[in-house]
Amino acid sequence: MATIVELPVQNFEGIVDPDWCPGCGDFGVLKAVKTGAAKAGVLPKDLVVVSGIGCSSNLPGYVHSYGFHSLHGRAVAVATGIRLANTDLKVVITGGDGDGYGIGIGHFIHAMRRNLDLTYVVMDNQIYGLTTGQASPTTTKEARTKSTPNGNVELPINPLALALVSGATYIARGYSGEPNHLSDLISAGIQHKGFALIDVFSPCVTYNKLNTYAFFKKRIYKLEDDKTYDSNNAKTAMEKADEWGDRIPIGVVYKNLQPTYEDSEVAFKNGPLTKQSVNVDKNVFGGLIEEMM
Amino acid sequence: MATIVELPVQNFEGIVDPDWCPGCGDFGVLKAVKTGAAKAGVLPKDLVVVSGIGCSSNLPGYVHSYGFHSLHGRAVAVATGIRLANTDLKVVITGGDGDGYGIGIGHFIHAMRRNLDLTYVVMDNQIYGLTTGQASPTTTKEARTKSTPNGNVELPINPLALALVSGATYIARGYSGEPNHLSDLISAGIQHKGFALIDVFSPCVTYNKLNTYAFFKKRIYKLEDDKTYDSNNAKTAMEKADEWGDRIPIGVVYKNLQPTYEDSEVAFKNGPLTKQSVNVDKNVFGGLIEEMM
Amino acid sequence: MNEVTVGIGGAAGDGIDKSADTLAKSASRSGLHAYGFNSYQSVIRGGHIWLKLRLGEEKVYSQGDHLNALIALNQDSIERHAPEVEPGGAVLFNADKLRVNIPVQDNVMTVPLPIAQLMKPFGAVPPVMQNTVALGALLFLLGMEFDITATVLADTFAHKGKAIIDQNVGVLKAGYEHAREHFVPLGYQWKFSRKRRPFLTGNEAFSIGAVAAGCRFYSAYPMTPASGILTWMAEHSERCGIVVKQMEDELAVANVAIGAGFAGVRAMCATSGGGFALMTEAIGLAGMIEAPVVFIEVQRGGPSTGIPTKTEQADLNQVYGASQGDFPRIIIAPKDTRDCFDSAVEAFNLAEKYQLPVIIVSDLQLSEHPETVEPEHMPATVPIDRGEMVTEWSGEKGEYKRFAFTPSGVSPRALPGTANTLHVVASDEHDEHGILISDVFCNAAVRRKIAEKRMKKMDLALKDLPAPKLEGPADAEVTLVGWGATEGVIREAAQQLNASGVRTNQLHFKYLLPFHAKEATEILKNCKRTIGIEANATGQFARLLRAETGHGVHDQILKYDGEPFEPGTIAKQVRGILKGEKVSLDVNLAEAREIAYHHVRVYMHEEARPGKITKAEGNGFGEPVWQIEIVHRDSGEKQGELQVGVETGSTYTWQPVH
Amino acid sequence: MNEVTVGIGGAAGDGIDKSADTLAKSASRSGLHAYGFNSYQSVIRGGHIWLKLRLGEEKVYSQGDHLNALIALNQDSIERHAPEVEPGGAVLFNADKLRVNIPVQDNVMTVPLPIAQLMKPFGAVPPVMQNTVALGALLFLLGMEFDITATVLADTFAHKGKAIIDQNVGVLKAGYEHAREHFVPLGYQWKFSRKRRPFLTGNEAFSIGAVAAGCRFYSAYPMTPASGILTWMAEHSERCGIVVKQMEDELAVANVAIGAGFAGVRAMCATSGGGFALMTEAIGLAGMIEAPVVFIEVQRGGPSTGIPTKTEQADLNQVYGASQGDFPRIIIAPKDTRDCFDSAVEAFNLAEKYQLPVIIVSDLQLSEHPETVEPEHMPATVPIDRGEMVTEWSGEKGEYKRFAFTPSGVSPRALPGTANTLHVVASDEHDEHGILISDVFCNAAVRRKIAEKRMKKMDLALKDLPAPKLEGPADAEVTLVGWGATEGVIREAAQQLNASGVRTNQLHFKYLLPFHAKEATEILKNCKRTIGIEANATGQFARLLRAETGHGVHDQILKYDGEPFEPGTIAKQVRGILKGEKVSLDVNLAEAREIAYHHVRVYMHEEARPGKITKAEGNGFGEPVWQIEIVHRDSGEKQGELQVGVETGSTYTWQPVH
Ligand SMILES: Cc1ncc(C[n+]2csc(CCOP(=O)(O)OP(=O)(O)O)c2C)c(N)n1
Ligand SMILES: Cc1ncc(C[n+]2csc(CCOP(=O)(O)OP(=O)(O)O)c2C)c(N)n1
Ligand code: SF4
Ligand code: SF4
Ligand SMILES: [Mg+2]
Ligand SMILES: [Mg+2]
Repeated sequence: MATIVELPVQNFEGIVDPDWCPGCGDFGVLKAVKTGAAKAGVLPKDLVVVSGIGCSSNLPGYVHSYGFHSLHGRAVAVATGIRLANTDLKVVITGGDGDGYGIGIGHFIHAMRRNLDLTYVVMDNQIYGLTTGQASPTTTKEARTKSTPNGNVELPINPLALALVSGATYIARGYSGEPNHLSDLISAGIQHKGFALIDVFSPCVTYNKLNTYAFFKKRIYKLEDDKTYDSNNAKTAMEKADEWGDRIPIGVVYKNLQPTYEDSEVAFKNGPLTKQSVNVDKNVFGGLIEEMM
Repeated sequence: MATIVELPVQNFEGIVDPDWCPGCGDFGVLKAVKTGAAKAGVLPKDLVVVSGIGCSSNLPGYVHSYGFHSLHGRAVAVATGIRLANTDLKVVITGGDGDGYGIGIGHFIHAMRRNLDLTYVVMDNQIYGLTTGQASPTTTKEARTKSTPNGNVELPINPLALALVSGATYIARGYSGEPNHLSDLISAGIQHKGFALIDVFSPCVTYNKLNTYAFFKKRIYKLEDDKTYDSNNAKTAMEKADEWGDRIPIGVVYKNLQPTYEDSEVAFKNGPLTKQSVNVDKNVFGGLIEEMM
Repeated sequence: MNEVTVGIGGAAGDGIDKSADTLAKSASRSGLHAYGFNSYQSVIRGGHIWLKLRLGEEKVYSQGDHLNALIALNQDSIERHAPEVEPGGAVLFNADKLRVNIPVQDNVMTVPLPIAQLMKPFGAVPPVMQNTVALGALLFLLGMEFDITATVLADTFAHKGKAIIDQNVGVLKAGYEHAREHFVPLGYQWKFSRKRRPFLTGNEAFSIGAVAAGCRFYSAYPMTPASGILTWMAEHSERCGIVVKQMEDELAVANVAIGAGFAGVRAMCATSGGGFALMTEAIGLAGMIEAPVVFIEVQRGGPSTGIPTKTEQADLNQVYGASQGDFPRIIIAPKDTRDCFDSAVEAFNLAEKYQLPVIIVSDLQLSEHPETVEPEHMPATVPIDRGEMVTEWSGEKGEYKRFAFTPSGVSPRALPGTANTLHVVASDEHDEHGILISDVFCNAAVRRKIAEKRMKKMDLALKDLPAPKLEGPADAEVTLVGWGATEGVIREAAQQLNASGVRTNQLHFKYLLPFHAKEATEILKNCKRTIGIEANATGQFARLLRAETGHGVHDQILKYDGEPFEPGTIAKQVRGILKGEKVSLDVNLAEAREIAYHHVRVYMHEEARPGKITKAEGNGFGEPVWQIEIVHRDSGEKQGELQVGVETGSTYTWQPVH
Repeated sequence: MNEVTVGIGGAAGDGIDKSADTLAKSASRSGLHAYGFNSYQSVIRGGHIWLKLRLGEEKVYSQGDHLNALIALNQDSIERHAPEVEPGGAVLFNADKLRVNIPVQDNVMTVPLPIAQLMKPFGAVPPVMQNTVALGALLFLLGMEFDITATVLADTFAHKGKAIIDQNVGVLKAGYEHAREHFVPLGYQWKFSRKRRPFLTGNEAFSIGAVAAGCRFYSAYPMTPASGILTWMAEHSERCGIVVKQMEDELAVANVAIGAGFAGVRAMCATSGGGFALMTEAIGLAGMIEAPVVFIEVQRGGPSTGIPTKTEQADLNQVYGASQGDFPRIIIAPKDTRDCFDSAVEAFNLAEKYQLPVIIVSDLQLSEHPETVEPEHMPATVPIDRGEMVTEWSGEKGEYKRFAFTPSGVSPRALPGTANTLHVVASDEHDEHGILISDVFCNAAVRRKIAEKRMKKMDLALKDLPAPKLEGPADAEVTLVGWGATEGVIREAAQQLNASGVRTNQLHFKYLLPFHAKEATEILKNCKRTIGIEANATGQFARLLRAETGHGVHDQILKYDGEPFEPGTIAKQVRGILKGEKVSLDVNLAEAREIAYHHVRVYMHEEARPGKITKAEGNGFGEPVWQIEIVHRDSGEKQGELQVGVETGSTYTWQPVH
């Protein structure tokens, strides 16, 4: 592995100020993404931040790097295309719980089983923020939201457990109230070879009055504090993924090196696709025509 | 629970002969679906079989009942609508692995967390049959298919594990080579209150030369044969879900009674929606207008 | 006509819509008509919200062209809107924080409100209550009755208890009294009819129409500007006995509604452009299996995610081209809020009568702006036609055929649960019984006949729908052609034109598919000069019109900047066209200022604003440029200069002063 | 012209396509031109496959109207196709199992093949090898050279080793020798040019065109009739250095391709109607962020899942209306196989030059039928234009603006990974830099200018594309108007009409958006009588034409039963239209027989077939009916009678004999 040269986080400072509500959890995540990229030593020109649509998905607009603010639910697919086209780029996906676990859950699960080298940071506020407060797939059962005025009747999704059974090779949870811890998780996720999921508690101060800073502050603890915790064990990872109530873990839940998609793609043998000539080899082409005669 | 009056399976005999290849696993599933419905005592007029698109999804056309042969990947959504509209109906979804775990995986996962009273039978042949043999989400790693001539590089999906972490309350696996056993699983799934998944090994004799009858015959064993197996335990269920290799379990992997979606839907307090008048109560309506003045 | 237009400007989260609602309801309870339009941004807090509320003794059809009173809640609002207030009007603002730093027109009263001092007696009240103070002052200035507004507040806060009500009414009173002590009323003399009318948005009218029509199933995925239907439906689901289901995406939304429609309930769903794109495949399914479902597509500024809180009529091509293949479907574009109610009822009837998907096309302006509607136009009892239904079937009639080939193309429909009518519906092509002809039974002759059977229903449906009619003088010099939600604003423009001596009539289309080609051709043939008016960039409806009739429109007024049409602007453009003025796409002075504002907001602190603006030669830019001074907000001192291309609108250079 | 048409009929799984391929390649290696069309069903085994292969010394443009030789692999094929064989032709069949139970035309030779006996010397061979026997016999009858076919087989089975090759050649020889011993050749005298030409489908031509154009990324989800591209691409991915990725659905397919296009590779994806419906939202995204991507939509019979293995041209509305809002995009409908190659190359160039999505519209017939193409028409070196690219940027040039407002509307494109050109692209509306104007920075003026910037590219693109041209006599009595893949069959129909004295010319459209409205209007204005020919039910292209030019077509020939056009049928219909014959939608006798076949297949054992058919009064059915006797397959003994409505096609009653 190449040595990492940390960069000043200022290199990633965007021009535009976020349009989030004062106090929104996403501010902490933004800071952690920039710091995480800096810590991982990625050059701004080699970083592409990809998002869907939602409050959280506005994030790429606030980072000084390349960015692609795509469609609601499609960030993972777009990111896959970028990564496959140019494997010299580091691709970080940022988005919301609705975007990623609701409308986008198909791409999410299928991307994990591909183990492509992508880093996915989900700002999980357990609500649809931008559309002003409807239930999301991680909204707590019985919570009253704009779309569930009589209480939500659906079991929330467990993103960590889903990731565990779907083949993600780096699975972590962060909290936007702990941006340093979070930036370490993101930096490690970027450096991890394979699909990294970082689910982040990022409170929506406007529409989620249940899962607030106070709620998390009381409950979260860091897995790193338990020196005996082995993040390479899928079984205990599943227990941690299921832990929800008075105590909720943050940190690296699971990590495991597996061959990546890139490792087995024959078309990469000559380097990133974007670096290859658009002109076809005449002999190869002649063979294609010959085959049909 | 009402007593069940078993019906003759002939009641469910369709007019049209299946167009499947001779030897296709789906024949056994068809038989088991009809027998399962008969065993569960559902009247043909109260049964709706819903499918997507694929070889397997042609199944509703071969059952004498109501049926809805919908779009590729959308069977679960369509079935949800039918069930919500008329809770007097029993709705059985039948389809393929591509249909359900590929393009349809989002609906699949979200339906499970709703725990709606639906029975989902997936004819898992680990291939795209109807489109003549491309890789499916359950295709074995390294398998050569039409779309992966150099070998499949993606980790197959584990439907049982996904179901376990997503809230399905009845999770079973069957084998089309064991149609009696399978029909019991389906019958129990239909009788189960809540979302029932029955993943069925249903060999594609034309395009899957790996997961053949011989392959399964050698490996499968019935969970029912182990009297100590407790299907109400999520942990051991996950172990069984993960078991793949020389021995592969079939039978009820997990079962657990939880409130269904129907239990908490206030609109059902006057019975199925289809049985309610289309005329609005004048007082209620007057109140709606008054609110806006 | 006796009317007034009030503007309220501020940031998201300032509670502007609530204040406007209180004022509108007060007016409505007095018997005035009201029309509101909220120009807001896709941001939860902050940004710029600009809400206009027009009140009149007679029905008002748009937000109009005027501004008579402004309540400014931030400095931006003063800067941008105070100069628009017309003589005889007033500018109300929080004097504790804001100042009038820009010249206003003659005879415009500035009304600084000492908010803190006025609110002091009420202890710690939330800052949004500054609005209530201003509203109180405004009531006095407009000559509205205090007590009516007090009862509106009492109803609004009924669930919060007496203390809150008293606080609100008290604060309102403080504003009212302050105005009475320090200012003279603006001189409005109202004849209050006292007829109470509901004040509602198009989305609410769709919802209530659906309830009246017996809708029992509503599925949705949140998307501006369609979310209002979900909100209303969810809130009222229990009372109305409707299953309201938020699904995981629009694919699910459409398919779940189709399942419900197939099973026999009246089912509806709604979304906006991007969500509708995801529904298109399902719409073809509904067409193929002949399931009745109502889809609402509320257009917003596109393409793609676009400008989610801005209006546009640019999804017509998408709606028309939804899903592959030829299949029957009906497309309706309601004209106004009342018509949303009617269209919902109609859509359910057409969907069941012809067993097909009906698509209602709305837009942000229609769906989100509130207006008063005559209560008798939204009755509880509406005509309900469920079409040909089979509830019983016996063997004597032969075998039941779900898709029986009939002369009309309509096949009597039996629902699952019915005895002796078992059948399978399929997205694959099928015969009369529903047996597939896509596989071994493939059959070109059967295919031809079932395709014709399905399409036949369109001919019948067309006969059911009223043909378009020319409104206004038959011998008009110019005909304004529009579709959907612009009916009201075009009507007002036509009125202005007729009043100013330009004989104008109006041809407006609500039913887009099937289309009254014959009748429309007949009308268009006799029009002297047609001008198409649409809120999109390519004239999508004019294209449809020419496709159906061979007649295009002679000229077009197209708007695609996200803001709604105003009647005066339309009238002015029509006059220009009639005078033969060429439409220029150059950046005009007002737009140059807007572009400069954009620069200021993105790159500079809040204390700057555009100052002097002059046009100059390009000098190397390949086009002439606007030279725009950027000055200090208060002092007017120059901070730098911006050069903006007159043709392209490109921001070429920014030269700070130092 | 010296030509022959061979038909092969049997069930899926019979290996019919392989035999046809062998024959076609043999012909092609001899220097003949070939055109094949396979009419198959959506079923993996069984069903009815009907493959026609037309061979000629000159280029053949369609499967034609003739049948000179039939290889029947099941009884159905004899019954349905033996009567079509023209005098001088032959019917070959497996005499062990089948019999000619239906009269054939005069001077048609029946060639029973004792398959078992002929194959005996080769031991246990798979049953599909009966085809090879028949092929051997046919080679002799057609006067083709045995050795050439032997080399084709050798190449085909090269990977299976010598034993298999020898077995195949031996079996072929046995058939050949059997025919030589027992039959006389049909008398074809070929001039073999010996020019070798590739024999390939439209899907293969798209693929090879993409390879030549430097495509490096292909994503797909399997869907008939587009899957052929995936198959070819996957097979050749390693050799061509292309990432070929099957995704989880079409939403992913489109978005992954957009990601790749944005990142800088030439990216393509393909699907059919239903899959395309799922891609539409993404196409708007590509338009908005100005990413170059090539989409191929291969139409099949719709609506919905429809008739997946049948051809149609009914997705034009969908493609045209793909995604909400107005945005630039190009739509190309290639005319034939060679044009698929050209269109792929062109599409990549246009996509990058104008930075937009390019949609190629094909159909099942074009994409799946194979034909010979001149090898020099598919060169390895093709023009490549990547458009304005920024590979280096220094601060001196000012800040890089990804969406710089330029007079052309095209903004120089920098790829991620480039220094000093950092930017974010967004589906939300944005300014020149890519900064959102959908939220707090919402700005009507900037919005107007960027919307215009994007749309401007269309004007420029139009100038790049060749205008439509009238082919044939300028003073023609009738002009045949078509689009896309029907060019060849319409060309042949025009040739037939001209030959028979009806002066006919042809106006065919390849570029659908942007559209050469001016040029088309100019041409149409001067046409005496236009007849639109399309494979859909509503005349979608005629509608587009009228929308663009105001000129509709005078008459239409529409086909929507899933089978492809044939030149003779078109010519006959044109003559009918010119004679003023009214088009009837009634079920004709041949169709009544087809409908009866459907009944037999669904409800009766295989040993029945339709017999005598007579037209009768309705007697209570509300329409006249066809009375169709169902008889025993061999004996002709009556089994019962069927009544089918002449107008609706409804199957009213089935009366079994006993
Ligand atoms: C296809 C489509 N459907 C719906 C929307 C509307 N929409 C925008 S953001 C959003 C939800 C955002 O929720 P989440 O991803 O959790 O982000 P948050 O705002 O909470 O950060 C929705 C439904 C859309 N843009 N596109
Ligand atoms: C939107 C859409 N995409 C693609 C297809 C083509 N298609 C039909 S069946 C099928 C796959 C079927 O696989 P599976 O569900 O596993 O069923 P099987 O045939 O194996 O039983 C596909 C991709 C389609 N009908 N619709
Ligand atoms: S609405 Fe919620 S998620 Fe959105 S910006 Fe505000 S606090 Fe953040
Ligand atoms: S292709 Fe496979 S899945 Fe399809 S019918 Fe044949 S054996 Fe069954
Ligand atoms: Mg969220
Ligand atoms: Mg399968």
